[in-house]
Amino acid sequence: MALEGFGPAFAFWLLSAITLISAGGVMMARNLLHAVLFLIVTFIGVAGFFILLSAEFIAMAQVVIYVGAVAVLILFAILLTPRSARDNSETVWGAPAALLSIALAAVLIFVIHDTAWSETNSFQAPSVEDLGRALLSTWVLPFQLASVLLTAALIGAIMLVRSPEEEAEDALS
Amino acid sequence: MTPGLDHFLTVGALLFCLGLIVALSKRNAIGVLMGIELMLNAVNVTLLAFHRFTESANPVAGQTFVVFVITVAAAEAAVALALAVSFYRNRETVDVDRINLLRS
Amino acid sequence: MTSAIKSEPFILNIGPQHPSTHGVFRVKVTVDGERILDAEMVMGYLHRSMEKLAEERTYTQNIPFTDRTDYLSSMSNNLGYCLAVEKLAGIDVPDRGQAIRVIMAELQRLASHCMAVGAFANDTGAWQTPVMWAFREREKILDLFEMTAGARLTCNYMRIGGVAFDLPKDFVPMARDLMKTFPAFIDDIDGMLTENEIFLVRTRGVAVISPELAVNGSLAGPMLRGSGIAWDIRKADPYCGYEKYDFDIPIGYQGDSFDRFIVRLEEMRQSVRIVQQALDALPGGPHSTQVPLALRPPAGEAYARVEGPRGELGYYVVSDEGPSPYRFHIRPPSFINLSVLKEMTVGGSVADAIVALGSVDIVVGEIDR
Amino acid sequence: MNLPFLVSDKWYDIRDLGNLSGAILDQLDKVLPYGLVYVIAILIGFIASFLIFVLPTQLFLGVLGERKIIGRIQSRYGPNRVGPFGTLQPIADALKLIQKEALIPTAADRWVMLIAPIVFVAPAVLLFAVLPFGPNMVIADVPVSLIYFLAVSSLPVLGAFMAGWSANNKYSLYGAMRIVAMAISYEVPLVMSLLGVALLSSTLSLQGMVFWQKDVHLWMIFLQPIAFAVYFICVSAELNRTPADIAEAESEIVAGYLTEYSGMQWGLFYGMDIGYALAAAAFASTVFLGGWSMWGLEEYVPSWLIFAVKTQLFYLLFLWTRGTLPRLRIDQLMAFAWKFLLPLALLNLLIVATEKVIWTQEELGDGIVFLFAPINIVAAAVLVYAWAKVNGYRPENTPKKPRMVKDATGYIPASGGGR
Repeated sequence: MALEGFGPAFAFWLLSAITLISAGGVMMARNLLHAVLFLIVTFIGVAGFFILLSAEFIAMAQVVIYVGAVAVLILFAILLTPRSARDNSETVWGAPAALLSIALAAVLIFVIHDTAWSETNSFQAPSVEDLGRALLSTWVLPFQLASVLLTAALIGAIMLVRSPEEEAEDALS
Repeated sequence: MTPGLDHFLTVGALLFCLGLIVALSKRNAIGVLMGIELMLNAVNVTLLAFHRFTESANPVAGQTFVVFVITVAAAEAAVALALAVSFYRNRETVDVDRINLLRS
Repeated sequence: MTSAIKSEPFILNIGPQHPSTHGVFRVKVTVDGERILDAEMVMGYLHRSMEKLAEERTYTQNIPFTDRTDYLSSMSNNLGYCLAVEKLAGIDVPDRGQAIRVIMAELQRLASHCMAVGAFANDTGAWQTPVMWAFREREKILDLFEMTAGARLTCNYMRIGGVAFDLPKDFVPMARDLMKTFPAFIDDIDGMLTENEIFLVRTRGVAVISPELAVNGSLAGPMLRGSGIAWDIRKADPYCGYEKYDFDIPIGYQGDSFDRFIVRLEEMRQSVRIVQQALDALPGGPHSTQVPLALRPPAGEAYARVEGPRGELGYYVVSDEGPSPYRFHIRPPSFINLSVLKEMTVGGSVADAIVALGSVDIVVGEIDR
Repeated sequence: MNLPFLVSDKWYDIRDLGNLSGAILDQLDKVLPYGLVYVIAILIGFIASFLIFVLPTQLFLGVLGERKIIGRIQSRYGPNRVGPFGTLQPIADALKLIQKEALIPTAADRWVMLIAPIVFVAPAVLLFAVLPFGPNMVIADVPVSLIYFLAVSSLPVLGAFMAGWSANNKYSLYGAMRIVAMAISYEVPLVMSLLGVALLSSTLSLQGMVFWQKDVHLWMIFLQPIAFAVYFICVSAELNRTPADIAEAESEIVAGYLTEYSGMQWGLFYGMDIGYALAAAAFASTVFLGGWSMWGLEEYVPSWLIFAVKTQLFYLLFLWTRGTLPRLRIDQLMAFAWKFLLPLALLNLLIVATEKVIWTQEELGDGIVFLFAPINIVAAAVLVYAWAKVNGYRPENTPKKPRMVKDATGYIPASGGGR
């Protein structure tokens, strides 16, 4: 069942344009800061897609986590590296990567349009409550694993950015 | 034209390929990370598109998957940026081509 | 504040146009993130060559210059200069003149400390409220100056041999009323700031001056007393009959910004006490001795010092029997107190540097003269 | 008068803005070509929300109230020249700012600097979309409006960052760094405190929370005082209100990220600061103070009036702190967020979760909240004090009066001051 009506269609095409153009901006921007700003627009566009696909909670989580946390973290990391390290140019692998990606895109689009997907006609958008129940019953083990992963990442990140002086202090004590 | 599954999948694929170009070709470690984030987002769009448009025995599975992907992506971003900052501190560069300590 | 991330040090210009330099004064700090590695003071943006200009004018004509060095305490500056010239020429001042001088100097100290306390709170980020409250009280003191001297800021009131005019007849009751209400204002500021947890963490332990540094840096006034050194020219070398009045010297504990702040607050209370005593015992008689307009003191030199609001305010005058001083030099307390700014700021953060600068209580007109 | 979209016949009850706009749009859809009505709806919605919420609350109550009340706190009058009692002052300011040239330094990143105010302003309008002004008066009744609010309110930080970075000024960069660091740190306890609220009311919808508080006849502030305190502190930090306005600390870094802005670009930042404060106040009065409900009073008084009064009273708290408190240093603020607020928010979450389990497992009625409320208030007081002690809060160790001596005798060492 496709999305009926003018509104979703209009939103879809608008969001596609915004997302893809800003993703292109990430690729083309010479300044790393500009690339991050384009990336943020892409994140917001993807959140729009999530709303179109009737996953409001995920969309909001996308904005909170990606725009509010990950993008801000990236900005912070960029500011902590000096001005000279803020260019966003390509390595020699630019042209091969582009060729590979274009080939991959061609294959993917061919597959997408050639396959007869078994589309449903009776979609019922799950509520946040359903999602919460699923996470804490069916998927409780992955959920716990994800929380462990986050804790490990937190501690790992803190250990990584400690300065040598602090490590020396800890070794002495 | 009403958007259906094909359209969402196409957008996801294009986004993925753009992310791939960025991840493969950028000189800066943080730029590479941004490419990876783009690819993860493309995957999320695809997952939710399937969740929305296809038959499933478990109707929340698609959203659950996306939650896990976002979680892992956040953890990955934190560690990767910590690596970049830490690496810059030790080697004064974030150029991925010059991260070659293991090369003799 | 330890910096966990190594970043490139860079130079930050605090001033000459900056909200917290209290004028055109510039500190060139080298910072690593928020931590200050080095501080260099650049001054002279307000230099007006007063000491040289004074050599071309008669002794009386120089009094208005002294108004304009420390424009927040013109009475104290007038007093210091007049004392120096009187010492040089051997002129006596009548009792009433002495008492009026004491009243004016202490009122000036109150006005100046109002400004210092308010501006210091402003530097810690208390968004203008303390400064506005302090200004309200300061205006009342300036009203008294206006009715006596005709000017509010640059009073030009003291004269060699006394004061310019006698007190107007409303002055004593009005001053008495003000001194009754003034302690309530000090308590207000006390309640709002010294009991404030945020103010405490911002100022306690910030910009500590050790007693050794305070003495070696030749500091004076609240800066010196904040470090726990009991020193006050009014007690150590009394002038204008300060030995007749009963007052205490407040001293701090460890010499941080908070100690300097509470010392200033307490000095305001003591000043109120002095003014009340002086008003009660105001003698009659002439307010000034007659001094020839073209005063030619005998050859020689004289140094007189008063306890200005910012510390030891000294005037050094050399005469060659001419109508104007041969050499005229000011010992400006702000300038000398500022000399320890580097020791106060290095190692702290930018925010601490602003607090340190605010606790020095500088007046740029006096630094650059 | 019998209009199809009105729910009741009370004259003041502009019930159901959704019904009204829906009725208009239905009629328009019949005459206009296919789909055009959606574009019109977007435009009308944007303009109407700007006219209804942003302009009056912000320009008049926000800017004028801020200047008047802070003026009174500082024992001065505030604006009183333009118009009766200075009420037209915001308009005069806006006119002046529009006339001024918006300077862009040569070395600045021109486009980012131009876009930054827009990025900063746009979310402020979006925030008001999910706030319920009455039983039916909510523009978009999103089921996840709590998270929507959090998501949208994390966007202006980016605008501020862009402003600070693009100006290519060291002070601006300081402001940008500080605001980013603050946003990351304070988002965590903020979300943790709101998690407890969502847990207790078992809904993520703001409208649902108001109904929940209406049903149990108790406001959330009495049930979770810690969450309220943590929310208030975190939000004033995120909004750069005074105990935590380090990102635009006037006495330290000139104006932070706004240093190089002038004209209406600066005016947008300034005005929207107040807009965000009002939105945060509206959010707090919805979540913690019962929103439009007032123990039955909403039957007799328009609900939006109750809501507006609560919002403005909460906003008064912001003004009060702004007029009174000095500013903390950045490391102290960071330590405060991580060492003090986050553990408290987690403890609050623990208490609330326990109570929720007891409540649902034992199948107790709604009346049990009147037992929980005093327990939680006492627990909050004890926890805050105890945690402060653990963190080294020793107010008695600081002598607040100087020592007094009679004579100028030189150095007197401080004996056992305890410092």
